[in-house]
Amino acid sequence: MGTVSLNTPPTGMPHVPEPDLHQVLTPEGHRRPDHDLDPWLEDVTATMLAGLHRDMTVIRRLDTECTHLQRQGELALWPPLLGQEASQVGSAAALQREDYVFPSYRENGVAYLRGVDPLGLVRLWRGSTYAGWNPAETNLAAQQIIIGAQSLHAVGYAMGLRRDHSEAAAISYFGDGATSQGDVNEAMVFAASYHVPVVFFCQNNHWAISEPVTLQAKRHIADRPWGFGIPAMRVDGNDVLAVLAATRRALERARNGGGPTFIEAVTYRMGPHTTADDPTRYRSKDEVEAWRAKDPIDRVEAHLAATLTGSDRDARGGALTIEAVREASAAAADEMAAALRTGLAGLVDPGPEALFEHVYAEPHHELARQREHYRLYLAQFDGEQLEAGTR
Amino acid sequence: MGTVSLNTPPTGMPHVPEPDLHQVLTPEGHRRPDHDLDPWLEDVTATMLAGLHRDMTVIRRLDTECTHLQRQGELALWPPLLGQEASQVGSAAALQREDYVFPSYRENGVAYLRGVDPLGLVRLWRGSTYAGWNPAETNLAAQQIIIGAQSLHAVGYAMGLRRDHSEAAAISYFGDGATSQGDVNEAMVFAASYHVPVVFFCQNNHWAISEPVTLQAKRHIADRPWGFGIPAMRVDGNDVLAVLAATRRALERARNGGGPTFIEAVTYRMGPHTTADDPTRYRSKDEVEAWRAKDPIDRVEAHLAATLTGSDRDARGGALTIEAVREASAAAADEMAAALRTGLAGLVDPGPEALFEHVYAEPHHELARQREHYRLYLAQFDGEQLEAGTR
Amino acid sequence: MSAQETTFGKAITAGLRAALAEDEKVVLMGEDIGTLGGVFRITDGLMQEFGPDRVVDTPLAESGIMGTAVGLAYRGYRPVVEIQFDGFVYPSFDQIVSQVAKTYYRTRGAVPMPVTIRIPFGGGIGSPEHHSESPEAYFVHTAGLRVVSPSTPQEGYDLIRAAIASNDPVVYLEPKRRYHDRGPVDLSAPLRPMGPAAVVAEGTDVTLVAYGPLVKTCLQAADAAAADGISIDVIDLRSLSPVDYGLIEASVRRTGRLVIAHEASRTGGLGAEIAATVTERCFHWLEHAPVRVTGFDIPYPPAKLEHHHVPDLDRILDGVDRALGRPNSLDSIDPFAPPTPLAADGTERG
Amino acid sequence: MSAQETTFGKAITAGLRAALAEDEKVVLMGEDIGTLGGVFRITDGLMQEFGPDRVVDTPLAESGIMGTAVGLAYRGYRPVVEIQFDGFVYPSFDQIVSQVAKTYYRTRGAVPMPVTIRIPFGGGIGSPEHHSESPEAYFVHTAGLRVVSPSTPQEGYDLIRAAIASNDPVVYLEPKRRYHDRGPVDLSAPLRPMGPAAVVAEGTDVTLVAYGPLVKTCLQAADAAAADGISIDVIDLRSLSPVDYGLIEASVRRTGRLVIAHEASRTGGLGAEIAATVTERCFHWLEHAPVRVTGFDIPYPPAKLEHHHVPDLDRILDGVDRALGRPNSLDSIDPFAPPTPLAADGTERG
Ligand SMILES: Cc1ncc(C[n+]2csc(CCOP(=O)(O)OP(=O)(O)O)c2C)c(N)n1
Ligand SMILES: Cc1ncc(C[n+]2csc(CCOP(=O)(O)OP(=O)(O)O)c2C)c(N)n1
Ligand SMILES: [Mg+2]
Ligand SMILES: [Mg+2]
Repeated sequence: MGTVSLNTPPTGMPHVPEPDLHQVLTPEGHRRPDHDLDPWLEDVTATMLAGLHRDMTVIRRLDTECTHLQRQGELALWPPLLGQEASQVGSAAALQREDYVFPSYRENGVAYLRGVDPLGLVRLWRGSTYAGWNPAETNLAAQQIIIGAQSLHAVGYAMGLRRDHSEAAAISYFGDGATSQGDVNEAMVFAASYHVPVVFFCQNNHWAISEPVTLQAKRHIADRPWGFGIPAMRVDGNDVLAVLAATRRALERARNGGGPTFIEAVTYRMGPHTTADDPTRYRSKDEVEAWRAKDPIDRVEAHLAATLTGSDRDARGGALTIEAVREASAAAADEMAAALRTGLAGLVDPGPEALFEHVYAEPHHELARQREHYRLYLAQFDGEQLEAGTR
Repeated sequence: MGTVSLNTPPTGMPHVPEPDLHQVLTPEGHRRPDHDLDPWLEDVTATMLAGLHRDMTVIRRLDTECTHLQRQGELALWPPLLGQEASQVGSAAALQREDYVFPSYRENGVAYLRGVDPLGLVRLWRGSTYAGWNPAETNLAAQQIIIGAQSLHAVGYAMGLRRDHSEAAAISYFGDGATSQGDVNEAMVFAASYHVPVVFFCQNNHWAISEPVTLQAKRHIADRPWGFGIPAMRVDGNDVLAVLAATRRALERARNGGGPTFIEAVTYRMGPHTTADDPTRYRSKDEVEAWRAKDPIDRVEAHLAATLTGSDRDARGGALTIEAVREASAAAADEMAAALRTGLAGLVDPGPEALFEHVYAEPHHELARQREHYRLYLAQFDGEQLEAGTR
Repeated sequence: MSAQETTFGKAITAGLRAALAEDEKVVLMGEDIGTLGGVFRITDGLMQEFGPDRVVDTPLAESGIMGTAVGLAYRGYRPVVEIQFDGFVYPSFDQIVSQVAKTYYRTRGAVPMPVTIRIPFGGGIGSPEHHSESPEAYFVHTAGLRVVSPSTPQEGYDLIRAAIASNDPVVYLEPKRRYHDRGPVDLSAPLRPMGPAAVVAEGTDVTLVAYGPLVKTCLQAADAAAADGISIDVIDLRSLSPVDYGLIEASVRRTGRLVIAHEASRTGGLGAEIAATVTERCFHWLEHAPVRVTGFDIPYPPAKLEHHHVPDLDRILDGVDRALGRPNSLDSIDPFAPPTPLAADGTERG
Repeated sequence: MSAQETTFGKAITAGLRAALAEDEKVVLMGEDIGTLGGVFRITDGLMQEFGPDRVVDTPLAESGIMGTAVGLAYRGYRPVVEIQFDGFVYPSFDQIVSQVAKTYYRTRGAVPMPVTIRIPFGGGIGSPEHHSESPEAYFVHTAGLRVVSPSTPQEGYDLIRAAIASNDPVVYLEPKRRYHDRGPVDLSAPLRPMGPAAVVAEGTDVTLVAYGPLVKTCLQAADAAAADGISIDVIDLRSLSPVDYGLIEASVRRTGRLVIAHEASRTGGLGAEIAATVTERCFHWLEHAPVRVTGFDIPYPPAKLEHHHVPDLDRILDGVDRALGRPNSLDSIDPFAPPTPLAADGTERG
């Protein structure tokens, strides 16, 4: 079926100005004024930019390392976030400790910034556990694989925040494809209805596995929330400052009783959907190359290179030059990678007891029986054993 | 939780003009010009208005009769459509035979206009059958009780229409509450993505059982489709001409490859949700009275009374006076009601064979076995029997 | 013990009220549960008493309700969700199966899901389609959930409190056609565990297992059978997952015969599980194969036909007769006739 | 008969291709099935061959896919829906249970629902959460649906064609970890019915019933057992709903012993139904209670643990030993020990 262009709205369609793509840092690293976002960037210093550069660099390394580890058979699978570093770092940098994050499977960069040990990610993606981190410690919910489901969890959490008169906010991450799911739309209905402090953070990376965003949405994704009564903003997702500012603004609205906000971060998945995917089957090299020119790290570097005055100082009082920034970021990435590799050697696969643990919070006699039978079964062999338990 | 007014859109919310409430006939019966709708009403004559009056009158009588029949124990339940006659008649009158209708449980007026025998409705609502009519004969799908599910069916049907290069359209009816369901939102995603000939006809009757529409939607319902890439229109649902025109326009767009359209018909459920409901528990008399003043039949009558010239003729060439219109409508209603009452006496409850029929289209040995066992079981008693079957 | 006579429905209301009063983290959510008090009035008055922050009318979207309940549980709340009718639970099935049931496991115990899912279930009230279903087998098969169903006002009160107090998610199935039944309820009863089944009529010839709406029918059957000299041990499961097999086994070891009754369709119903498990554990005691008396493998039929589908006293007694080898409806079927596998061409030789 | 060697996955592709070629009303829909050819490449090349009108990439919404499939069926189409992985079927559960399964009944036969729902299912491939589930019991319990699962490339080809040709809705479960298995496939085979099960290894001591991915494991078990002098009759169900009980009964009457294996959780799984039904129909022939070898009652575990959960050759043989009363893992459990009902206070005396 061919499709008719929806660019010219048919009669009866209210003529709504398309939300601008908010951009603060151009791909060339120029700072552009943005009426809506500038107020949220007044505290930006070179040091802060250097910090964002470092975080993006570390996360890119984490991503690359894990992609390698998968190729080496250490991980079962990895969903690369290459290209989306600005979206993840910019948004996560805006969050407070008490804010609560509901991620999908691709927010491994966000997870890192929430304090998750990269080894936790490794354990998760090698299939040792579903719990790559402890949500109670990180205020980061378990990763969500069911597309869109977490958007409702964030809204429910935010309902609780509102009841508790908390100043925290909830944020839900999901992709462009997820916007087609009923759950994401219901999440907007509930969020608007209860006017709760939640941020919907959609990384429109242009693809849902092999499906282009145009199959999911005939208008910009950021056009949709308005009809639910939710303000939305479309930002350059490869611009870490724009993302930071938009997220700060949304969080501030949430904290001040302003209700939900939707952010569409327009970015691009540079890698495959997961290490099991072959993107050459569905998209052109040219498209990928065009996006490479909009690299989120490069533009921060370009910006810093052009603006560092020589008098800027890093946190330790050293001279903040572009070389120093690059070096510091690379060093941080090396450090993370080294720790990761070291830790890897010490990882132990879980034993069979983990099978039966935490299925129920309270005693369950039938499951205890199955566990006991399996213990007896395993006891016949030499290998793995299951301890005799009270239940 | 209190709610913050969303009337003033927060920053970041695109400023969209609220869709007007399109109205062609005022509650007082005055004809108002409407730039968008007038082109679709050029063929309206007094005779046609008399016909719409008759249809609304008959349907109101059908509704009243069935409400009575429920009170008398003849029906198990009935969902009154009182107050929504213009929405149902205006939209159904715009449809062609080959268009396909996907209704909810409340479109009993639409069903009547699709040629469904009122006795079919009675059989359905007394619990004799789930099949109040044959969809293959009426181009009316089975009634849908699962809120919103039928919206997807209409889109799927329209996908088929488009494939078949048919000039027909599909139309889905649902309520204001249904717009909160994931399915209705997914239906908009699919409809927009495939650009199919479907009309979403939402009767916003202000209530979903006890829940006001404001709990479901913080903006007008007609504001939502736009963000999905679907043009929408908000019409006075108690104005049969406005509804007729809007539906014609939407159908025409569908037939001409213009894709989906959404219509919000703003109306009011004057009666209880169903005969099992007690609306005094959740809404005020004043609210109901205010809507009574907007009665859909009254305004057509007022309009006809004011505009009939004395020279108008009815279909048989008789003088078309307001009294004649009233009488003809009442007579048609009486006729329908009499047939209904007569037919009622002849209704026979289904026998147990209906239990096992049409579960599967093809032989099913295990169900055949259950049927046979039940036949043997029943054979022990004097009463109902199940015939021995080949399967 | 200060039992007072009340209806089943009101007993559940009282349990909800007690839970709301005892723990401010308890929040009720659902369609029409606030102002209206629910279509069955089970939450009647609770919004007025505890405020709209505790008893929350939700938008019309079951997945939304269940998903936000998960989020509330993440925040430390104990949501009690009402699904208006059994047939409307399916839009939330994904959130139940993939989130409510699995989050505790997924987080290795860091995030409990004390979500209670109240579902009025079962038939017999002359309702339209989707209003009379018995979906329990879906939940019983879902690891991570507990499933309970009360059969008396007192159980209604006890089990709802226990369900809400449990740190596990619990599907609480309310036998809607018993809402108006009356019985004594001790509101000061201590919190009782959900697990144990109960022998509600003692007997020696056959064990009859049921839950929820059919317990009453089974008790009537036991009475009727007693007049015929047949002594039935009636067990009320209360907990459908896990099942208190010990109690059933103890009974079957005495009677040697087991009948299980439920309204849900037969194939893959809870009766199959109980029959299979009891056969495994009591094979040497069984004098007859466990007998199932259930709804047919059909969609729930229109109201005028439901009396055929829902097991009644006579069908249960017929099942008892089969278990006992007494004259019964299937006597004309020769159990020793050769089986009839389907022919390779799919035709049924039978 | 011109059988050619091919993989299980490619055999299904061939079946889809044949169905697309034979009937222009056949339409394939799903996520990533077009340009990409599906994440398992089962629809590889079909969009190119039949066009994007016949092989349709859909938005990412399973309820939307299933609901529009229902609408297409209303229009006379025969939609074949791909659910990308087992764990993603639940968002469409409502449309499956309330619409796909019930529309034919609801309309008293006026509107057939020839919808085929393809679901790659089961574990064993080291996948993340939600990618290894065995949801068949939910569908088997749902009246109005048929459920099939092939175990060989030929069955893959035959059953997909039969499923699409059927005027009933069919859930077609693809044992994803067998996609790369090879076997002969006769592409010119006539359309065969879905119903009949098959004896895939003949034996006399015990009947072993399986379906889908575990059939191969059971055949290996039969081989291994043969070395021990145990002769196993292995039955491949093919159709999970309805089950060809005649074939199982005929076998059990010979062997007197039944083992059922599946990956799905035990409680409420298909094994329970088969155990219960066979016990009802073959009580006098059974020498031992039917034995179930299944996944545990836990959410599907992380990949590093799945080898414990998914029944393997050893666990199946242990089940066979139990059925035969040979030395087995549960020997230390005294079957005559008194049962332990839960105490009224919920504590487990056991
Ligand atoms: C309910 C559900 N359906 C299908 C899938 C399979 N799946 C995993 S990721 C994915 C695409 C998601 O696209 P998007 O939302 O854009 O996020 P991205 O992967 O681009 O970050 C799909 C279809 C799933 N995980 N869950
Ligand atoms: C999935 C589902 N959830 C709940 C219900 C119960 N229910 C029946 S009608 C109704 C309200 C529907 O409101 P609306 O969509 O506005 O339609 P109206 O009844 O006003 O015509 C509800 C909640 C249902 N039928 N289906
Ligand atoms: Mg994406
Ligand atoms: Mg309404």
